[in-house]
Amino acid sequence: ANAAEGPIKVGIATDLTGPIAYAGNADANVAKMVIKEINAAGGLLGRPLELYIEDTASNESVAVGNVRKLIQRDKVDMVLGGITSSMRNAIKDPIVARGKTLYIYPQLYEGKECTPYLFCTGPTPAQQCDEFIPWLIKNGGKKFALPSANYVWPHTLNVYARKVIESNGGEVVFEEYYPLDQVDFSSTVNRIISNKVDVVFNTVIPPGVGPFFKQLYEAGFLKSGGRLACVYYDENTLNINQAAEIEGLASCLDYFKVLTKENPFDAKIQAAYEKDFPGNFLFAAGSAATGTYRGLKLWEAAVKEAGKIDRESVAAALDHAKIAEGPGGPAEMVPGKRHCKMKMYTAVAKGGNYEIVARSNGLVDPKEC
Amino acid sequence: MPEFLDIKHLDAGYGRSQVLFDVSLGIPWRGGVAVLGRNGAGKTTLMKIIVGELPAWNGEIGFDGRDISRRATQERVRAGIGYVPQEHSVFARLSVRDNLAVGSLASKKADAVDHVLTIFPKLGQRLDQPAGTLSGGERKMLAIGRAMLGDPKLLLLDEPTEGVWIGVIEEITERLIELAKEIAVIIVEQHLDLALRVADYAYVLDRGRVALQGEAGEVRDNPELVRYLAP
Amino acid sequence: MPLLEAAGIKKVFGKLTALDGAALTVGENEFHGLIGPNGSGKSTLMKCIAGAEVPTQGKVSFVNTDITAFTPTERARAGMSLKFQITSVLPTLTLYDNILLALQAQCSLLDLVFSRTRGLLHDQVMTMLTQFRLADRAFDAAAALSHGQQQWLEIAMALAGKPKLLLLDEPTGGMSLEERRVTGELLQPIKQHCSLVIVEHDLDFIRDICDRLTVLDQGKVLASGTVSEIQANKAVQEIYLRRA
Amino acid sequence: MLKSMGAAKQAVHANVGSETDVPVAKSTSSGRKILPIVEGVVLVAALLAPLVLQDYLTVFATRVIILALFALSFDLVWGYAGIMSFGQALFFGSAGYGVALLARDLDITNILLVLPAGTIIGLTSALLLGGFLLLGRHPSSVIFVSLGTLTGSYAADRLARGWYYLGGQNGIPSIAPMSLGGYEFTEGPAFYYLVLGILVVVYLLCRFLVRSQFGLALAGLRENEQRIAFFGYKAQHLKAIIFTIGGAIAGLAGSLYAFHEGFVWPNMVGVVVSTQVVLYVLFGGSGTLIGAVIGTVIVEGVSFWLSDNYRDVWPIILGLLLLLVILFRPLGLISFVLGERERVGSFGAKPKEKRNAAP
Amino acid sequence: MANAFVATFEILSFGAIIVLIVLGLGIIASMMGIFNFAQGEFVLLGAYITYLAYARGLPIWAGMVAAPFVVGALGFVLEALIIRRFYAAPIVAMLGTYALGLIIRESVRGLIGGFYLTVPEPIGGSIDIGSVHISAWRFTIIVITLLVMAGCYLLLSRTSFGLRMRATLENPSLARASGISTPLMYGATFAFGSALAGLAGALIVPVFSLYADLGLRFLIQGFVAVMVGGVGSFIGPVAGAGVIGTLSAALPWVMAPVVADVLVFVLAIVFIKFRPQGLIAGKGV
Ligand SMILES: Nc1ncnc2c1ncn2[C@@H]1O[C@H](COP(=O)(O)OP(=O)(O)OP(=O)(O)O)[C@@H](O)[C@H]1O
Ligand SMILES: Nc1ncnc2c1ncn2[C@@H]1O[C@H](COP(=O)(O)OP(=O)(O)OP(=O)(O)O)[C@@H](O)[C@H]1O
Ligand SMILES: [Mg+2]
Ligand SMILES: [Mg+2]
Repeated sequence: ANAAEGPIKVGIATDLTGPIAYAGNADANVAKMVIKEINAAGGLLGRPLELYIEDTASNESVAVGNVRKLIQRDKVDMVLGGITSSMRNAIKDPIVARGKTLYIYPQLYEGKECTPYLFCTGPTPAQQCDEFIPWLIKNGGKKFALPSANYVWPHTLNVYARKVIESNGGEVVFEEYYPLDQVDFSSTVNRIISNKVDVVFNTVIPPGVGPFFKQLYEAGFLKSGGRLACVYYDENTLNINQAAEIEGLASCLDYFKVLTKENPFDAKIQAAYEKDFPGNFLFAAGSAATGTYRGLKLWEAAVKEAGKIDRESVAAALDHAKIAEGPGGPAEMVPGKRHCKMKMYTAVAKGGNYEIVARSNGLVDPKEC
Repeated sequence: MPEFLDIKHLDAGYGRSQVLFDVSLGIPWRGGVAVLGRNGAGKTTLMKIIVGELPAWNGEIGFDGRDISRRATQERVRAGIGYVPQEHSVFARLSVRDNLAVGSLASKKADAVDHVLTIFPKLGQRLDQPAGTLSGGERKMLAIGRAMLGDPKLLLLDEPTEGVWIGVIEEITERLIELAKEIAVIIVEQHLDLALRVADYAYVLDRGRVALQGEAGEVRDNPELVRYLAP
Repeated sequence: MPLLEAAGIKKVFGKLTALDGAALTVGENEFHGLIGPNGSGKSTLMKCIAGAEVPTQGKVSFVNTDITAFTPTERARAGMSLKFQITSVLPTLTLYDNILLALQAQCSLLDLVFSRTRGLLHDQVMTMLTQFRLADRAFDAAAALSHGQQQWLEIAMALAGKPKLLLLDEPTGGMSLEERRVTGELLQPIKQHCSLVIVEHDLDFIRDICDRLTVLDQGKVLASGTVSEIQANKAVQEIYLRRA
Repeated sequence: MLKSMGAAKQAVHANVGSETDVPVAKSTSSGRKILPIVEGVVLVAALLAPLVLQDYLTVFATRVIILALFALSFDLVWGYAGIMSFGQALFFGSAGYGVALLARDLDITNILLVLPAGTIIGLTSALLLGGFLLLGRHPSSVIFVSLGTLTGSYAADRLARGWYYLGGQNGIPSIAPMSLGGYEFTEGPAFYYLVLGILVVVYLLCRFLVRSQFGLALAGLRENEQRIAFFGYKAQHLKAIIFTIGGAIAGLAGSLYAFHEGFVWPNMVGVVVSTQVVLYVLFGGSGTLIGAVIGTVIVEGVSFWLSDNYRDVWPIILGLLLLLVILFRPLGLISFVLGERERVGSFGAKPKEKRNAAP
Repeated sequence: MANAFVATFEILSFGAIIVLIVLGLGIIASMMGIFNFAQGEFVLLGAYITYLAYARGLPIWAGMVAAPFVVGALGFVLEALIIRRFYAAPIVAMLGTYALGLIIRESVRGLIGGFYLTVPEPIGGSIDIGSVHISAWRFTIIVITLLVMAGCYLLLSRTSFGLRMRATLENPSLARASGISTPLMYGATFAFGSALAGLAGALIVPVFSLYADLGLRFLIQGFVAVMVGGVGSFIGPVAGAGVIGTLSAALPWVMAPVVADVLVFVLAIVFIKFRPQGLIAGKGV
């Protein structure tokens, strides 16, 4: 149904309101920035890009309605968005199966999404664990605890993490799940302390994670040499606790802001973003901002290669699209897998900032589908 | 000198249905006044208007020389009006003790509660019981006691003896006769005898209008009276 | 065999023994008055009979069945009907609907769903309303009635279900002498099919309509008998002289 | 509890007392009826909608109609029987999950099987929960029932999130479309008219029910449960029955919703949707069936429009609007055109007879 | 032994937090018959005010002291403008306060950008007793909760304020007819309940950090606590909160937390089913 002439329409569906609005707004900002950049360079296939942004409001039923607006009213050529897995599940069918449109999902997630025409540009468990966990064992110890929020991402991630821990000679002391809004962790902290756990590989999410780290700190976990690890921790989440309470926390992501010091391209996009959007919504990996950037640029590359904008051709090109520069480095799609190879970094919190302590040798394989 | 309570040309009602039509009455500084009438005549409505629970549509209400028709209920009460409603006349979930305490919030006399308990000894045995579980008669006693505690200058009683045992009615009557020597008392009552013993003057309402008025004795002997009280 | 027999009823509220072995026997088509000072336990006894209170001890039988363990609904279905001392009409419903609600209570579910009895009951509703001089307000909300008018409506509702036993707790509260007389007249005709227990403080009223009386004092039966027996009873005369 | 009963009673008095505030359209028993006119207007508008709406709006309208059906189920239970079901989503959502599982695991999508199945799931879960909450020796208070149902819905939400078979947090995506023989009901006008047809039928059934003598019994229940027990009504059974009917309708709506949206997720059984349906009904005006429908359409329509036009602040604006309506129209939008008397209605015999009979 | 001590302390401290949060909710529910769905947002506002003080460089305790007064004042105004219209209809009140809460919550979300923000505690660190560490701030919270509870109890039971309040809320027209100024009492009660929520928010924000859904998190738990304790008195909800709070902190020590979470609610509902009047039947203070 795409008009051959006129602008190419890019749809963004993300959480502009609701509990994770800080992430959704950052994603929308990134999209605005990238589209502006492409348009400034003359657009795509000689046509300008037009951006359509809709709110998914952390409410799946609102989201589906708004996504339909994108597809049926605005007739966008591609949709990028969704942050939580449940949101992706809610909107993927209206986009891909019923809407016959291309869908890019930008967030780090638990993997296993193998729907045709759905491309994932954020890190997968393999990318976040394969190199990170051996580092943790070396720099923390062998005894792991896996306290987790009770939903799909931690469950699936933990299956993978446990495998990596055990194959590297580590040991999982306990793996335990909590309601998403649990805020008192006294029994967990007690088990961690009394079992002399070395590494707390945390997948508890806000609002629980703040009180959890605080209780751990107050119980002397860090003082006695324990290591916190949390793979979604980025610059946004640093503020949940006081710096001392998470000193030494290790995270593994595709981008950290400190990279701007060493990586000119990162410095460039970070500066461009901060100039356009000086507010509170940070350009950070945990909120899918990097995945959004990467997704849009990979799609741009694919459209250029295809020379057409219909779904089949773009999907065929996107299947093996590459970009030489992106947040944290180059990225490329793994052919046939609809997932993305990228560089991964391990960083440690020191006095309220991150320091990069390790990095992958090249692009890490997502090992999906 | 104006009357103590001076009501002139009062119209009132609920929603759009008018219940009182051009009612005027004057209450002296001391003494009892009875308001009589059959069911639905508008007696309770009149009481509610005097105390301010229901706004008047038209007319004036003068009390103690001032127009109070725009004052809030609690201000009227603080200015000296005591009220015993016909229904819901006690704080059901509060204990008897607390009900009396509410009554004496404004009172200056220290032994006022004891005084009420000597009039209604039955209440003394029920002090800690929630007032909502009192028997019908006990509830009335409590309501009267509570209103008396506020040292009113004008006491409005809406059927104070409904459901009260004859022995106690006698007691109440005597107290009211005494009280009426000191303050003004308006009594709505179906016990004609009682009402007219307490009252020196009586008004009879019929469908919201004053149909008869006069000295207590005159009204009692008026052959019309029966007609106005029959359903 | 009496219609209603309540025996040895004891009801304890915390420290207070409101009923202490009270008994009440009512025969078929008998009008029975229940009198006594305030707080003597009359309302409590009525509630124990109708099922609004569960007696601490004692037994209630009705039409030869032991109904002590029955719920209020079951008692109503067995043919009992109660008017509470504190009026409790259904305020937002019209007078008509209040009565209809009482009348249709024992219709089957299907009758109700398909409104099979609506037409049949219409005349009865209007007759009741006319009898109780409420017909002109039939389509007003019950909340708009004065206290006395609500008493009338309550009596009408209690009568509506054609009970075998009608329990009236101070039905004439707030009524004038004349109004009481009319109430008495309205109650007379039901004697053919119904027994009545009535709590009243107005002795004249009681004397006019009741066959037998029971006098309660401090939770116990002081005396029980025909009206003239009671009037002659020394103990009863004494409590009438006694104050509160 | 006592307090809440008392308060409800006061509410009634207050309403009666404040009739002057509602000068609009106070219809007496002999006056013209407003309600049928409103119903007619809404029906005509609904029939014409797909002809004037763009495609995607027809799809949106379909969803709104399904939600209106759901709102109807809550209105029946709360507006007519006075049972505060703060967990109505439980029945809506379990039916949705039920049919999603049928479609996913057994490949059953035949409309003649899935809709009855959803209805029965709603009915059964309402029967179980209602049985626990409403039956028993003590009649249960409004607040107890509301918190009980809320907790039920909350617990179900937790269960759905935690249970892998149900897809956990992610729910069950990509449900196959509903079918009839070879025909597939995909979103669009056909689905719209199917749903509208179902709504009209259910609406008429409900209307029949609440205006029957059974409806009068429900009104009695709402006013004073204890009182009508003394008439000989099996009050708790009545409550359980209407609660179950409500559950069945919610189940029907839930199964339509699942197929229309193509996925189910934990919120659908949880507190969010439960609260939403209460809002629809109060906004439109509880105790009138059409109020529930109007409320749903307006709340959904307005939030759809707001989220389009005031992207960042629309929840705040929506909150303000809700507050204003609740403040100034506590009986809902319908009270702009409908008087108190007509809302409560009258259950007597035919109006004609009435007028003859009343002197 | 040390373990048992820590366990007891931690469980009690969470119980104290819940009590603190439920105090205001309970007072408004018991005394005014209104289940205030915006109560969580009053807690949030208390937390937000504390955060503001901190962000402006003021001492944190200054924010904590200001919070109850500011939130109380806001409560007073809201009562006069909005809540006052709801007394007659408790269910409408639920929805009205829900909308109010939505507005406050979303506005705060806009102001803080949807983030989780840390606020340090005025008394930080831990108290070390041998090998055992207990949180100094949680200990402070327990102490303050006890003081506030005692204060409220005295206010309600020993002064005529409590009596007037209970009389007003029980039967407003009769209260007016007894000379009590009911509008003032309503305003004062609601303000008092809001102020307590503000205080709770101020005290708990260092523990849980500031985020828009901070108050919402405790709302349903709070309602259930009020029901378990029994509506109609001051003590009832407090007792209920104690039970629910300690139970939900204690159960995860002995079973899977996910099960414990649902179990608390199921137990509560079953309890209320068989004891509808609650732990402490509503009479007295
Ligand atoms: N639920 C209750 N809790 C405690 N005491 C109660 C309860 N219900 C009744 N009582 C007490 O039991 C006694 C008997 O009450 P009951 O209502 O039966 O009296 P009664 O004979 O009907 O009096 P009246 O003529 O005044 O209506 C009273 O003293 C009353 O205070
Ligand atoms: N809340 C109300 N709304 C509408 N009409 C009402 C209301 N309350 C009373 N009325 C009507 O006003 C009229 C007067 O009622 P009122 O209560 O003053 O009568 P009353 O003289 O006190 O009667 P009673 O002796 O029965 O107590 C009655 O016709 C009644 O139906
Ligand atoms: Mg009256
Ligand atoms: Mg009695």
